[in-house]
Amino acid sequence: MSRPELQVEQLQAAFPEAKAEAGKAFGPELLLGSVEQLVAVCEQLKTAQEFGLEVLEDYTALDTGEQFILVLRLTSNQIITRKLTVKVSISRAGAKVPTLCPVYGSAEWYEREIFDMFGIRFSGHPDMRRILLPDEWKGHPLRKDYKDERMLKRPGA
Amino acid sequence: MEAQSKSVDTLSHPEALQTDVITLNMGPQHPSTHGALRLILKLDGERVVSAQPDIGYVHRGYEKMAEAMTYNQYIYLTDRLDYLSAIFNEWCYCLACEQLAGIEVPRRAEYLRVISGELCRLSSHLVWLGAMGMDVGAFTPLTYTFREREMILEIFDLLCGQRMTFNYCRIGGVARDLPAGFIERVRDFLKYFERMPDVYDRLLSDNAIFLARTRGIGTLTQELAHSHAVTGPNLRGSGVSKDLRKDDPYSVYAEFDFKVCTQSEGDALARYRVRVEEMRQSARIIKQALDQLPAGEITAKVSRVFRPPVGETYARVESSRGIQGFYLVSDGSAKPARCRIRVPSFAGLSVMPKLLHHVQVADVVAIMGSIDFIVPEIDR
Amino acid sequence: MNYIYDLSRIVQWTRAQLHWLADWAGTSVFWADGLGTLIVMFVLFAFCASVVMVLVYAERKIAGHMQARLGPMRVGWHGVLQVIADTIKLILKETEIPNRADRPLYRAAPYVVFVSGFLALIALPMDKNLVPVQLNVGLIYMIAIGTPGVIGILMAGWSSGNKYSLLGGMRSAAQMISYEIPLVLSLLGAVMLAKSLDLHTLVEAQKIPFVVYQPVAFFIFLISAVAETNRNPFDIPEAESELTAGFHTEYGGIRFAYFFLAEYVNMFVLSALGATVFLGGWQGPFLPGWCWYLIKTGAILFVFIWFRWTYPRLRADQLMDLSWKVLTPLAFINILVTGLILVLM
Amino acid sequence: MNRFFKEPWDAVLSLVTGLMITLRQMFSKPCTIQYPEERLIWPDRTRGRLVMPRTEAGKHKCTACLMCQRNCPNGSIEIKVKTIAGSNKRELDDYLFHLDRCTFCGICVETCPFDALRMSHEHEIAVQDKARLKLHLQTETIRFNPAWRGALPAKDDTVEAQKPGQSSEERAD
Repeated sequence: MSRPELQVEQLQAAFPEAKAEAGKAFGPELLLGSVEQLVAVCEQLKTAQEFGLEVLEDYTALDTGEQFILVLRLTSNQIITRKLTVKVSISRAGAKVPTLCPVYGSAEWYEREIFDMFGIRFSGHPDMRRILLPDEWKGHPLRKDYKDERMLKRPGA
Repeated sequence: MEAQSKSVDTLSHPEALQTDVITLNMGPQHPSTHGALRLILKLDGERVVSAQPDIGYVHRGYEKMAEAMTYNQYIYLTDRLDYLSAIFNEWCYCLACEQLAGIEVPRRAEYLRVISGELCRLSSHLVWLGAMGMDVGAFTPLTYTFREREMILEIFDLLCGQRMTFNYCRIGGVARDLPAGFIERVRDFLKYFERMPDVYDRLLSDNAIFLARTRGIGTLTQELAHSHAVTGPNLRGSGVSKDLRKDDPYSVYAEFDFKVCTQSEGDALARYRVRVEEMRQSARIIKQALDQLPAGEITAKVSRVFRPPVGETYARVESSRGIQGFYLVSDGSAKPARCRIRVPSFAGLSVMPKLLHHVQVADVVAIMGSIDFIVPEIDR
Repeated sequence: MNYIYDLSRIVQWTRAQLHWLADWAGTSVFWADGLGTLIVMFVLFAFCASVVMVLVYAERKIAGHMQARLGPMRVGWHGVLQVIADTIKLILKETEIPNRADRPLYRAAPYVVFVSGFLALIALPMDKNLVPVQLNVGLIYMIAIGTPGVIGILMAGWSSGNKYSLLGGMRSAAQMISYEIPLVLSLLGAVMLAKSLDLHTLVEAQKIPFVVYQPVAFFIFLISAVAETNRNPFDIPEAESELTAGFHTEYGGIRFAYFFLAEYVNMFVLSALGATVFLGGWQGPFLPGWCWYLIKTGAILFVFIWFRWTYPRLRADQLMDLSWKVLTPLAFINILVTGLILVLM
Repeated sequence: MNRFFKEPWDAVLSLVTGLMITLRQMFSKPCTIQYPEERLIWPDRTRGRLVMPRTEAGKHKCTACLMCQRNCPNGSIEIKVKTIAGSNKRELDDYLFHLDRCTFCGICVETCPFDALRMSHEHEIAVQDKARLKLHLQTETIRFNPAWRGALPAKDDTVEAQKPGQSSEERAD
């Protein structure tokens, strides 16, 4: 049951085109070179016996100002302590990301949320609509350049 | 009563009856949508052809708000994510902050967090149990569970001055030490509570009607659970023994003796049983924590203006609904650059269309009740 | 002996007075009886309304205490006037009709439901000499007159123009039709014992209440009666957690009050029928007959209320299964066994 | 056989057990508290609305350091400061508390370095006019009730400071 944790070397060997690091936050980190690899890498991480990461626990994005970073947290329900963070940078200007829906069921809503909050579109997604905000909402709030005059102004701040 | 009905197969041969599918808009205001969830049901008579949840009615933009608030200010907001088990949100958020800055939390503070956390789990499960009874049409369990929950809320009032929105955890510890008389109060409550799960069992879970309503309904297979990242009691109801308290022990959970409850069936009844058993285990943990409570400080030395170093972290706790996660990115300032909240109900609800396929209208509410989602947490 | 408590004497007296009046006025007895009937109807309506008030109050109080609450406490001593306050509120409320409603049907539905329950009341023997209308097929009349109620519910469900109501109405129709059958079959056992369909004769035949001879039939009757009155655990037509309020989702004000009234009148009628057929009606020692009648009816009503505040709700298909696969065959077996015993003895 | 006799029998039995539970509850004591007449006793730490306790002479401890205003997550505190003529000293001019924004988190009390704020036990604060939710704590006539004690920053009601190694059992007594 308690097979060893994922090793950085093991990951590096399996995915030579990506960069594996010993991450601090959540298991090792796998930095993908390009977003096109995402689906194939995830497919392998999910199905390959030595990884067995069949749960996409969290999938979100990050706006650094220059680019977006997609952050995936993969875990396993069989080897429970096993975890992995996958990151991939994409350009801020209208990057298209392949959808992960065929690999992970939970990706469907996560991707809708990312689209809602960051405006990143996922190609091949079955239902690419806003999920939390109303359909007629302007802008994508979690982008750093998002402005809304209704946001609370604190006195003195 | 046990027998499942074999309906005429009108779904595959609709032309035989000349029937039409009707769209039923369930919610956002409906007695059993547990907040403001909207379900768009397509019905063929009493049978659900498709169900599409529509969320976002309680969206408050918490992830965005974090970017405008200091780390300390944000703690109180996390209470309002999953208001039924608020302490887990605070706890998880503080854990993330502590991981960011590398703060060691004093043992007494960890114990206080565990005690309040498990009390919270109890109260959350109690609300759920009552609501589940309500969903299948029994009114009385609700009032019984609320009576017990009220006692827990009073204990929280004693501890941190609020009944539901505690604002109790702090970065590096907890806000306040135990008040006088707290330990006896909790012990009294636990003594009283000991026999209550049996009462619920006799009133509800052994009841033939309840069994008929929940057994074999909304079966969540393991594959589905993995694929949709279902966590917590729902996952354990499908036979996966995954509990962060046991498997990835954070805080001081490694020091307690408790069982991870699982059921293999994966139906509404299994999820129900898991939660009732979890209540017993939570009571056990609280008892041990009270016995082993160490003395000492309740907060680590943290400067008033919390400025973590540049970096990022992802902290997880096992909340009463599953894995709660906070992803914090720090740019070195006093405000987080990004605060991502991973909530268990979000993934838990995304599996609903699959569970609600071809069930009856009456089962829709039973399944929704058994999944135990909470809408403000989903919408954030 | 119980001269003062014997209500039947009041009836006889009134009747005599009416006849004397007719005599005096020189008209035929027909008019006197007609006037008598009107008075009886009026008294019955008053009786009906007061029974419902007591029932609603009792239900709320019992429910409250069963749920570790107090129930109504504010209006009057321990909330006894709560029902009156609610009634006034309901009467004063604006009655709205949804835009998409089928107006005539929508308006008529509550009264159809109420009238069918109310009319059943007149055949019940409340005391030895206190029977509003004594019919020699009283039992059949009771069953038959209660049936149009389902049409009213169906009307309400259809005409509201609301999908929840529609579902509730359909469920109700299916449920009530299914449960009529075990209900009637369960009563047949008692009829075979008494060899009469006249409720009065049925009661007089019970030196020992029929529930002793017919426990299974009584059990079936109890369950079917709960289902007939659409009460928990068989309240699928109004299933709050699924259909918000089922067939009366769109109703408010006085029309809702009539649905409410009808529900409780139906409950009372079926309990009274059970008390009459199985528990020996007005027969009993010491107390006057109508007291026994009310006590026995009250006992069954308490069971109804007790069920409601204890059990979860069955699903529609499970409900049908229970009726067709369990209760109906059981009732047939009961009739067969009763018949065999009667023939052999 | 099992299916026709045992299972229905068990079902009926389970239903009767349920009935017994509600019946027993019916004759036990209800847990209702009839609110306006009967009230719960609030624990010391209960956080009601913010007040500024003052002495008999009407003096408060606020030095207008703006800590509470800065730390309030909702911006429900607005402080106006004036400088005393002739000196460089700052003094409180107006302490505006927006009750409609307050979430009773108690951070203001916690961060106040001068113990000038308290959260009272006053919780019946509904009003019919929104303007009445703007409170000027400094000029407010409500006297702080010492019986409230409120959510205090002081550790007055906590368990006595424990020495390490002392078991919880001893402390509990």
